[in-house]
Amino acid sequence: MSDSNDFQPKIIAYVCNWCTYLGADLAGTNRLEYPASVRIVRLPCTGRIDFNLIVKAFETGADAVLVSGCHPGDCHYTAGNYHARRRWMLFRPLLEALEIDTRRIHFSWISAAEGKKWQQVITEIADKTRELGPYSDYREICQAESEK
Amino acid sequence: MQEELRQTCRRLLTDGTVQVVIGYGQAAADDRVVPVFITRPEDADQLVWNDRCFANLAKYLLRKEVAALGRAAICVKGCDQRALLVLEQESQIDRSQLTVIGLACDGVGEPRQAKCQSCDVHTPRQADITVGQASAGNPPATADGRYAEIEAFLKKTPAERMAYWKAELSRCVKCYACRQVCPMCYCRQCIVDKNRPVVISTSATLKGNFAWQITRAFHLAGRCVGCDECTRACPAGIDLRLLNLSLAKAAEENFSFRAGMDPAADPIIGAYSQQDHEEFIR
Amino acid sequence: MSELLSGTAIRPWIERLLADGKRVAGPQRVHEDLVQYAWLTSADQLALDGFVRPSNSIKEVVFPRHEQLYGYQFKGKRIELLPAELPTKEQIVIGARPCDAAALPALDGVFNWDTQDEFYNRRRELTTVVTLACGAYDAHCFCTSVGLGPGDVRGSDALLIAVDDENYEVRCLTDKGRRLFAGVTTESSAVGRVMEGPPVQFDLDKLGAFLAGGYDNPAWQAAAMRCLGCAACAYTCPTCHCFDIVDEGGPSGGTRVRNWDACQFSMFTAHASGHNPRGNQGQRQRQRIYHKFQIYPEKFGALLCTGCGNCTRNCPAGLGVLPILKTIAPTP
Amino acid sequence: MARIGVFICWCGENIARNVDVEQAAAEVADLPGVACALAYKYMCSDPGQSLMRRKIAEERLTGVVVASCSPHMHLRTFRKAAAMAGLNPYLVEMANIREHCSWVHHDRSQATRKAVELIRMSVAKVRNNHALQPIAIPVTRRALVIGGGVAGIQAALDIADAGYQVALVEREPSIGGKMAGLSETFPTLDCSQCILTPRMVDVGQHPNITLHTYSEIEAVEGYVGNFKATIRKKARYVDVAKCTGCGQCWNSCPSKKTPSAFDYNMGNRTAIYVPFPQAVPARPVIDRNACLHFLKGKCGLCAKKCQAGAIRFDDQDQLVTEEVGAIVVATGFQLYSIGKEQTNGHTIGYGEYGYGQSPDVIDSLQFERLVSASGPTNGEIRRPSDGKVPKTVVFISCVGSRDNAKGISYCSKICCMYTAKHTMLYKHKVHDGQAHVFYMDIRAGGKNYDEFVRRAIEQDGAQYHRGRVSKITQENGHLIVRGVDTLAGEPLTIEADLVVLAAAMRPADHVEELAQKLNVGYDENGFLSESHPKLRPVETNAAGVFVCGACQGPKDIPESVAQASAVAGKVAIMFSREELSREPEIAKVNETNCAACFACVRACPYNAIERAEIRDRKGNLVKRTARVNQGLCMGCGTCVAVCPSKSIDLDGFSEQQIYAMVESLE
Repeated sequence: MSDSNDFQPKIIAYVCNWCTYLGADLAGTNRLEYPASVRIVRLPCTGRIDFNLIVKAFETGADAVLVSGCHPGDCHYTAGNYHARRRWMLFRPLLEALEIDTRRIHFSWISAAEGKKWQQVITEIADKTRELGPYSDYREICQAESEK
Repeated sequence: MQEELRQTCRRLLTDGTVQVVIGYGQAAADDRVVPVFITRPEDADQLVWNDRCFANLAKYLLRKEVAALGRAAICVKGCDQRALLVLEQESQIDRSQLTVIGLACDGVGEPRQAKCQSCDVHTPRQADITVGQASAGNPPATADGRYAEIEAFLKKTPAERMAYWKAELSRCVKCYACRQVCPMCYCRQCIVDKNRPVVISTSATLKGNFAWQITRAFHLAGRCVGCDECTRACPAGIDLRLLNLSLAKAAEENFSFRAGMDPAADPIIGAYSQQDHEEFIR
Repeated sequence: MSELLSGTAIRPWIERLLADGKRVAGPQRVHEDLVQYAWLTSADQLALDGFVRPSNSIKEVVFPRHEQLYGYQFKGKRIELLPAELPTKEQIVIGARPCDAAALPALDGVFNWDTQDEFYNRRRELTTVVTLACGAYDAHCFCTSVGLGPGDVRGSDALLIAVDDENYEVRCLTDKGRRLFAGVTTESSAVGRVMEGPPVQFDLDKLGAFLAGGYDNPAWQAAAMRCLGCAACAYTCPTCHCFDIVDEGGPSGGTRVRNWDACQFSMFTAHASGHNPRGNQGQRQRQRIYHKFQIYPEKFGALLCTGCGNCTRNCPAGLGVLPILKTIAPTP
Repeated sequence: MARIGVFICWCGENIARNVDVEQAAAEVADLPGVACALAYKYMCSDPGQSLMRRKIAEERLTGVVVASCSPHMHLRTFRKAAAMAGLNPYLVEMANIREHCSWVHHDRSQATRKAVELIRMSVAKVRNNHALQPIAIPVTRRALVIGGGVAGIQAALDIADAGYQVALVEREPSIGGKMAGLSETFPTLDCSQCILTPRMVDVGQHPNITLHTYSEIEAVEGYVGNFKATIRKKARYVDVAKCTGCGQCWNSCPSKKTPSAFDYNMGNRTAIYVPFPQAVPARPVIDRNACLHFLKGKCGLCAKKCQAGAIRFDDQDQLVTEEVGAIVVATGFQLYSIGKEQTNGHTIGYGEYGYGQSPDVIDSLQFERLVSASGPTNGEIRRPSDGKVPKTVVFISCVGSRDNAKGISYCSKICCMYTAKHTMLYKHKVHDGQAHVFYMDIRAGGKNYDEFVRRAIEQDGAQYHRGRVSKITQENGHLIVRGVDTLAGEPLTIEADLVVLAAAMRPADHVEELAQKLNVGYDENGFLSESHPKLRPVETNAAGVFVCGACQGPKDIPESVAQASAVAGKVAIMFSREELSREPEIAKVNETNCAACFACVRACPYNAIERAEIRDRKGNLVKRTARVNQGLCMGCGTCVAVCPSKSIDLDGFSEQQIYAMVESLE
């Protein structure tokens, strides 16, 4: 990990089943290569994605988290992404107050047709996170215990 | 004003309007003012009103031991009343079964508590009975100064902020006083008490404390009325108000919404607008 | 003749202890109006006067709020246990209050009556407690009502008594204490004087009588009405010692830990079935008082309360042992 | 103890090229709960599936992970295969190691490592899966169609012809809707009534259709398959069962001066009336506000004339209920009311065109009546003010449409076509007349549509001017139309005898109230929202409620009819079984823990969560709780995210499952 060039950031992507998951499928069908360190967790809808999942991702050692779903107006369930968007509008200021690194939390709308965008977004997140380095602040938080 | 309060409550108990008055009384053992539950007219003289009446008594409406006392009247300051409105919107209280005694308030604490500095509800709104008159009156609602502390805090460097929260939250022992005093924390089983799955570590480690305080604060998004009881109750002196302010500020800036202010305003969580901004989303 | 610890010697002495790799805890001013016991990283952090007592207790030194008991890992079809390391660092508490120190002998009983708790015992062995006799008390203090006082030495390895604004008389009480102060003190003729404690505020005999027949007394619910069911009392109490054991980890393994727990939580006694034998706050407050003043004394022959008053001091509703006992067992 | 079988697919070389499948199998074989892990060339092939079935039996598997392609490709396949082997299909999960791994990561060691982690996540998930059973909901095989215009008629007839009962509700005294008042229809110029009225008669006579005219929806309860609609049948003062429709009553009625709504106030009718001669049912109603019996307490001539004794002055509104399994909304449209303040407050406009001030400025539906053979002028084009045949007629399109400033941003879609039609009909009747059209753009997409517009211009000589009209004034019995021809770049003034305004199309009055009763969404213009614009164009988010025709958005007759038939197809599919079978991966409330804050009720996009009460045997309220209606929940999980205590959870994507997945990544 000390050699920053070798650093493969761990990225956890919470994606909706109907748009972004299919967008990632399309990236596969089109053989669009991107960093292998992303792990997709498939959920029905961005509306299902709770902020606790973001916290849990960092607790399990994620260096960056992506939440991605259908573009506004395209939600398979009509409005789940709108609900999600509103929650993130409120969640981000809280994270800023707590100095949880919002540069490591990404939101995107990626449709089933946007395999290319999926590739770009993941590549950019990986690049940016590599620049930021491992999320050592949160790892310290997670490892801090009462001393022996 | 205290005498007026006592008379009012005596009358409510005598004529059977209510079976219990939830109010403030003088502690027997020390100089503190504590919640009291007056059930007999002759005990109405135990009620006090002064600037040490910190507690937001709204929480007691949700406790089954208090509910068992029967139909209630509750003494509220302006800030506490906002909690009643949210509780009503969230179906937790039946306002028609409750007598609300609004206590005009110039602020509590010596020096005044932080929340009192930007108070615009000195006279409680939507009270059934209002006792006293606030010398300050209700100034026009403006956001000026309401979020001064969080704005100042956000001016610190990221490293300073991280260091601050690490130090503060390392003292949290997870006594859950913040949760137990909060009128908005009424879940029958708090998420932190659930173990399938363990969403939040129950350990009072930094990891568990961050997860807990993020959760507690965010569950109050668009709901916290800023009574600051969590901050007052924290035995570790953690300024939880800062977190609540960050969310209240976001709610007001994005949605012109302040919890518990406008009975006609729809709650902002569990709702959306197609126009919600999304410059942070790619 | 007495041993004297001069004000100017305290800081260098603590710095030396820290430099030797010892863990030193003592009262620290966290905020303007908040003093807590905490691990010191520098001698400057120590606060010895200007307050009545810290808002927490020293029990965390021997019974941390969170402790790993052992790790486990799923290896194929087997489960591998990974024992936790026992603590090794010597630790010193400086400036403990007598009501904190006196809690340690009480805890010793609990952690040793059936199994010997190796984590607790190891920490206890490693700990030297230097108590500072109280220079002030407040309305919440009631040590004298439970048989203690501002200069009590129970649980202490050494007692400091202020001689003047700067200097302390040191009374070493145990070998640990003597070892700690060897070469640190000077001989002096100055003698510290322990102040008088607060007046006695409730009657233990009356309390005993009440407890004997008062289990179903409605006074419990009346007293507990304002209790909100948090653990501010228990977690800042020097003697409360309940804990919960939980597994933390994922599908591949994790850690079994013990965390503080408290009888005022409604979940504390909730059964999986949904039944709760202590279904209301009155029953929970009653439990706390019975435990401290009847159940524990019957088993261990001493009270499980040192009169520190932290429960009331930290209670958001101003409840705690003293307000309850003043109601049910007032002094004549 | 879980016994999970992991089946890793080579997908030929598709996966095996970049993922070392054998190594992956060896690594995951050791995961807790995994009973067997093996790799196979093509898991989706018959031998692959039978391998899985055999292993389920041999190894007594309690769960299966297939690591292969996207679940969108083959999850159904593998779940079906597991079911054949006796394993509940919802105990099968997939790890997508093709689209999300081997196809996008070319470093073999990295891809293999990722594949192992993806499988580990799926194993962690499936260990927490539960066996689920499809949800069965009984269906009342009877449909309610709201609105008796051409869309409602088509939907009702198609559903009825499929063999199911239909209740058709129309608020006017007759079905027929807007189409019944049209003259001829584009692009074929066939007579509107000639094609519509036989369909109306079919409705009236169809054994499977119950007709409720002069009726409105009062309330709707229930959910998909099980609705109960309360219908207010307004008092007609005529006993429909006794009435023979002979016409004696309306022919003898002395009150003859009420403007006819059917003719858009271009003609008059009697107080007891049928809106138009071909009305279905051909039974009159009495207009209380015009009837001398009601106004003055005398007259009663109709009652005297009626040999059937069908006049009932004491008639009252009646409430009837219809129990139905599906509801079709076909409430149609109305025109933008020009020059008046609009119902949504901010849309106001076009006062400068003098509509409502000059009788010779009319809207397009009025013009339809003017050219209709059954209209007030019997089809002769005579202008309302003086009955003269207009020699110059100006048609203005986009009156209201495509003008944000006037409150409507959308294109009303049909105006270009009917305006072209109007110019043709005019020219066919007034050979020496000249039609002028002011337009913004000509939108004539559709079979034979552009040809139709060309015909209006080229054969029938309509003059098209690209530009807007700024003002219309009256001078010497003429209308002075001032506009601009932007193609010529010049202002243009036309002295006209008649002006026809192609007013924008808006949803019918009170459709929002109806939508709220039905829990159907609508947009800012009041058009009802379909569930998905492409894939579920006639469904709504209220399961079992469908939309067709102009209530969903501006559309012409062919589109409305096509949509209506599509709805009928959807309803027939629903009614083809006695029970609806729904996916069981839906939300579930822990009613003991629910704090009844009802945030989920607010958030649910499908109104699938209701406020419920738990009562003891004596009927005392124990507690309140949210409760999921299994007939409505679509499984999005938005409720889970807003529930602070997670007292609501989503089967198939439960908290336990998702956290196990994330934690497996530690």
